[in-house]
Amino acid sequence: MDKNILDFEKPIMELESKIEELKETVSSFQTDFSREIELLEKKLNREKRALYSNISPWYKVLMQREVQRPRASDYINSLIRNKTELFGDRIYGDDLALIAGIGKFRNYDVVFLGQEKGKDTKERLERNFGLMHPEGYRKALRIMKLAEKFKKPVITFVDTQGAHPGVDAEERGQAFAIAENLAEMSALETPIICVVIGEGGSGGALGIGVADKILMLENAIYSVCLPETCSEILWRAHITPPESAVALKLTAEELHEFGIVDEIIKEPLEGAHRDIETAIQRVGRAVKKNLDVLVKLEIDDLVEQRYQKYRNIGEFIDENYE
Amino acid sequence: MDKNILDFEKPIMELESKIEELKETVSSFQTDFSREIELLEKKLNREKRALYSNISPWYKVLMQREVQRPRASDYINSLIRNKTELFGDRIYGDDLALIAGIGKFRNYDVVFLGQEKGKDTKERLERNFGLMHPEGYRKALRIMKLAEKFKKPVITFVDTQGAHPGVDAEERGQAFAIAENLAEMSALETPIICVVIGEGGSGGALGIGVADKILMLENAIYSVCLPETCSEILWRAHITPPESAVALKLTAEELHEFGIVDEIIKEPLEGAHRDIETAIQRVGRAVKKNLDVLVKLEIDDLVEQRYQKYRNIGEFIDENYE
Amino acid sequence: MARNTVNIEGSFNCPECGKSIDDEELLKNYKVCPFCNYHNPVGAQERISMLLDPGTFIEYDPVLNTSDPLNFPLYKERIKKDQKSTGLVDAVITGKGELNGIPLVIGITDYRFRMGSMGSVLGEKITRCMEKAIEENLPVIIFSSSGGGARMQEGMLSLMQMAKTSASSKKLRKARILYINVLSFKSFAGVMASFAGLGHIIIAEPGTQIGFTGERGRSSISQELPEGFQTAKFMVERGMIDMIVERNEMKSVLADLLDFFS
Amino acid sequence: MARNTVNIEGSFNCPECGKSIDDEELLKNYKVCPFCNYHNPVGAQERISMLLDPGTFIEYDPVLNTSDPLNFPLYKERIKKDQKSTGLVDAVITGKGELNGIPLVIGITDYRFRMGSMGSVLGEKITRCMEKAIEENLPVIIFSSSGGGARMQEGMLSLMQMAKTSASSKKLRKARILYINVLSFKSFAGVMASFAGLGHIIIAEPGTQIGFTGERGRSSISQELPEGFQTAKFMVERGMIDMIVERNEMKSVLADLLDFFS
Ligand SMILES: [Zn+2]
Ligand SMILES: [Zn+2]
Repeated sequence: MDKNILDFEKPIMELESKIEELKETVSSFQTDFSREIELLEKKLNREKRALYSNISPWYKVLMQREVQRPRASDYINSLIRNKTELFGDRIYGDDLALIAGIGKFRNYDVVFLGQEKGKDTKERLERNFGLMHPEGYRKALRIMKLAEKFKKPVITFVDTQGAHPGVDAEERGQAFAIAENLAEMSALETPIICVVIGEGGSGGALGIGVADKILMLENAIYSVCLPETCSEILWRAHITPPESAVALKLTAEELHEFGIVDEIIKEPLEGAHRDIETAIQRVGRAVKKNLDVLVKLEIDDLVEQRYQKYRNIGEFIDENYE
Repeated sequence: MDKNILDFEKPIMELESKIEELKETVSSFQTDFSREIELLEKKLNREKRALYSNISPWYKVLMQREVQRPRASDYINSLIRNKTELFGDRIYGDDLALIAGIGKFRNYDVVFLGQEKGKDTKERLERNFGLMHPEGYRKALRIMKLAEKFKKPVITFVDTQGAHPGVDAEERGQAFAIAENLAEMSALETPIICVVIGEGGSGGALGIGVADKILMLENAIYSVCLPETCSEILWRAHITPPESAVALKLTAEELHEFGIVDEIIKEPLEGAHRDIETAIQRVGRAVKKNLDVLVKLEIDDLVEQRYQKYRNIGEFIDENYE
Repeated sequence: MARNTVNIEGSFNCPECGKSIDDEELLKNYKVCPFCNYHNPVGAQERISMLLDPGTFIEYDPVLNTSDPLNFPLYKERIKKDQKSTGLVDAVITGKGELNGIPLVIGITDYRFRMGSMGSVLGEKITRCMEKAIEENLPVIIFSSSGGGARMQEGMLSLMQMAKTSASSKKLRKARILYINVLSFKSFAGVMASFAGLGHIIIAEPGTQIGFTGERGRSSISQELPEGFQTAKFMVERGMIDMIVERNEMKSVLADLLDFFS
Repeated sequence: MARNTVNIEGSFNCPECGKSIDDEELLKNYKVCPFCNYHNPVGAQERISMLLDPGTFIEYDPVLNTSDPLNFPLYKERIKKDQKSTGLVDAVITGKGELNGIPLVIGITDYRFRMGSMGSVLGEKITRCMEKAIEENLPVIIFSSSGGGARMQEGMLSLMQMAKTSASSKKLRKARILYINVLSFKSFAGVMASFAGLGHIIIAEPGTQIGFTGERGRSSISQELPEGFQTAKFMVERGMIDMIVERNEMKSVLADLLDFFS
């Protein structure tokens, strides 16, 4: 678990282990220390709550990258029963950066899509670290069209630094593939729920992220660009990546305030990766709750509401009206 | 023009040139030979009509391959005004074996597609001898979908030995690309006219050949496979390619009798390549005549008629009904 | 490639690994070699008994027969020979049946009959069964074992069956009727480039060879072939096939799909 | 790469061939170098005067301005600077006008203003003009000169403009309204991967650079670049662009297209 600890947690982790050591030490005494230990643990928990409810944007970024967070496959494997994975775009190739398929979620037949970064080095390479190629976006679209045809809701799990930036992706029309997905998802005649579970990175994330409801894990991030890229562009202003992470407003809370994220899913106290099962069940409950509402809508209303949702995102000064 | 002469024409060509020589020779005489020459020429023409209206299937095959026939580009350049060529499948590549675009045909705005073998060695290589790759079929489909959306009729010119048989075409799903075209063309909500102008070869030709009306030049051929391939398969029966060409029933007349070809376009006496302008104008007239009828149909009726047209092709014994 | 089916008395030699397998055991194992997992080709009738609930199959158009419309050299003789050796009238069986209690329309092309190639009879039967499926609102599963494409001996009538069966496949799509293709052993050319390539879901059995141009057609173009060229695995990687399913899991996977898309 | 536009008094040095060109002559030649055919970038206002019939243009939403919703470091200052140097309020002009007498809705993104990147204002104006086009049943032409994609300084609000403008592009498609994209100079990232890549017809001017990932993003992955990578010609060969049109023929080609699809 060591490599799963981020800098900001180190003091509290140390305190926790000191209290553990203390407990062990005092257990050999006749005197009862339980009251004192209890007080200490209460204090520890208060500190923890304060700490973990105020993780800086930059540490949230690092948490998605440096820590063994639950990935799309964890959510899919746990939440979807009778799962059948489907492969390929029927045009050029299959893209393992995207897991796609059909199965049962609670009482629903659903189509699922998930960007998968991979768990170990071998899988990360196979899955290209979750960076999708054009064939991945086209595979997603093919399978979403199947969902539309057979009126099955779509659940997507977003977790990618962005679309693959290589020469081959350019040659096969990365921009055009993403654009098509945005257009088609905006009018897909079936409910779509998107869950941002880790790192939502730019157009590459958005390529499977247009939805009726966007749910986001408390510590997940979603950004127009990497904080490092932002700092690079603003280098003359001497703005560091942690400062960029603040400036970009990439946390679930900020995005909820902007009306971009519809619902924040609380993580377990120390983060989804410290209690994966709880995190997954919370995601499951949030998805179900939203799905229960969406499936009751007339398709035309659903699609029009989705259009209006995006139509209304944006902030500007219109002097004609002010 | 020499290389444009096929074996079967040699005797008549020789006779014709002998008569020409004779005419020159007698012109130096005082005696009037015009009556005799006229009789000779009449005889020659009668022989020609007999010969050219009975070209063997195999010579028709050779005529499409060994002779400078007018190609798709000739028909398109001559019949379509205000032409704008469109490129690409928006997915993988552009395929120069297929010319595609929009323009004016008579009083119609039309979308055109033509398999182009190329005129000289350089162009033939560029155009891959008219053998299309999957991206060519997908380009055709993209542009036909545009025709459907904007309710423009589609005219296709078929002239290919078949789909490209290479490894790269297999890798990008040649079979799947052709199948999609067949399915989508069968239900495309706009009139489609297909003109078989040269060599219609197997599924590769059919990939742009599903239409409301199939017109076919008198000497063009359309075959399920190359006669050579047929002979190879039947080698134990000692059947030569010329015999296979007979057995396969690949001529316009035979296909008209089977109800596959809707209309035969008469070629100039010695073939389209001996009077290209006339051939093109006849194709133009035939296309216009059919288009005039098709555009008057309700789209639903048009599509249902197209379905029934193909639905009814096939001959078999159904003992339940006989 | 191996065209063997079980017909040697008592035991069978796997064409892939060469090992000898008891006939009965081979059949119990869905004709899959227990040593090397080689999926032996399966006849149409065998496929029905492996897949459908016993006693539920009702065949469509069992007597549709070729009229040899081109009067093609040797065609009649070869048809008769294949009819005799397979017990089929042509290279496809179609009909209605139930799979785990779910009613469906099924079609199966058979490699043993003219390499599973498509002439007027095969095209007509596929189209008819799809039209029936639309009428009765039933899902359609078509198994293809077709090394041959459009059947040469019926000339352009065969080629046009590609358009005809693709048109009825498109009708299925428009009617939102589930259409599943299962490719087994071989699926090439005119069959692959029409109805067999148009399913909402396309499944292949392990080792199936899939493509447009078969060995014969390719010979004209000399090219180095990539590893595993035209195998099911290759085609999944190239994005053309949804998944590979082992024969002994086929029934349960199909049942799941039928259940999901119903 | 050259960002030059005509602003040096009297004459101009071509950034491609280095030759000196008289300002007036350059303008008469649509800012295309007469020596090497280099297509200099064109400002939004210039594009309108090159393309539309004089006096027909009516601008939509001319005063829509950014509110700096993230209160982003240096953003306000840079916006003011670009506003001053370009005379624009943001990186796009939209409006209604006529081309050879054909009424249409037009939008033009301008590279000089924050590299033509898309924030809330650009996204809102594109979407509004598309919605107007649907209301009035007019065709839409959007010119994109956007090296920047989603504008970083408006964070996720910018990214969501990709979804918003793609959604209104899809509305155009559903309404069967002709939508043409013209890519000029540069078209990358969030602009290219949304409304600029969704036209029924996509045209590029010669030499335009087109792609998703620009030079900066690519630097992380070291790869040999193919010849002509991300140029208009390259993208036509890769099947992404319908055609390349010289700037001096742009008006007549667009007129033909508007005529054909009307
Ligand atoms: Zn074996
Ligand atoms: Zn120059």
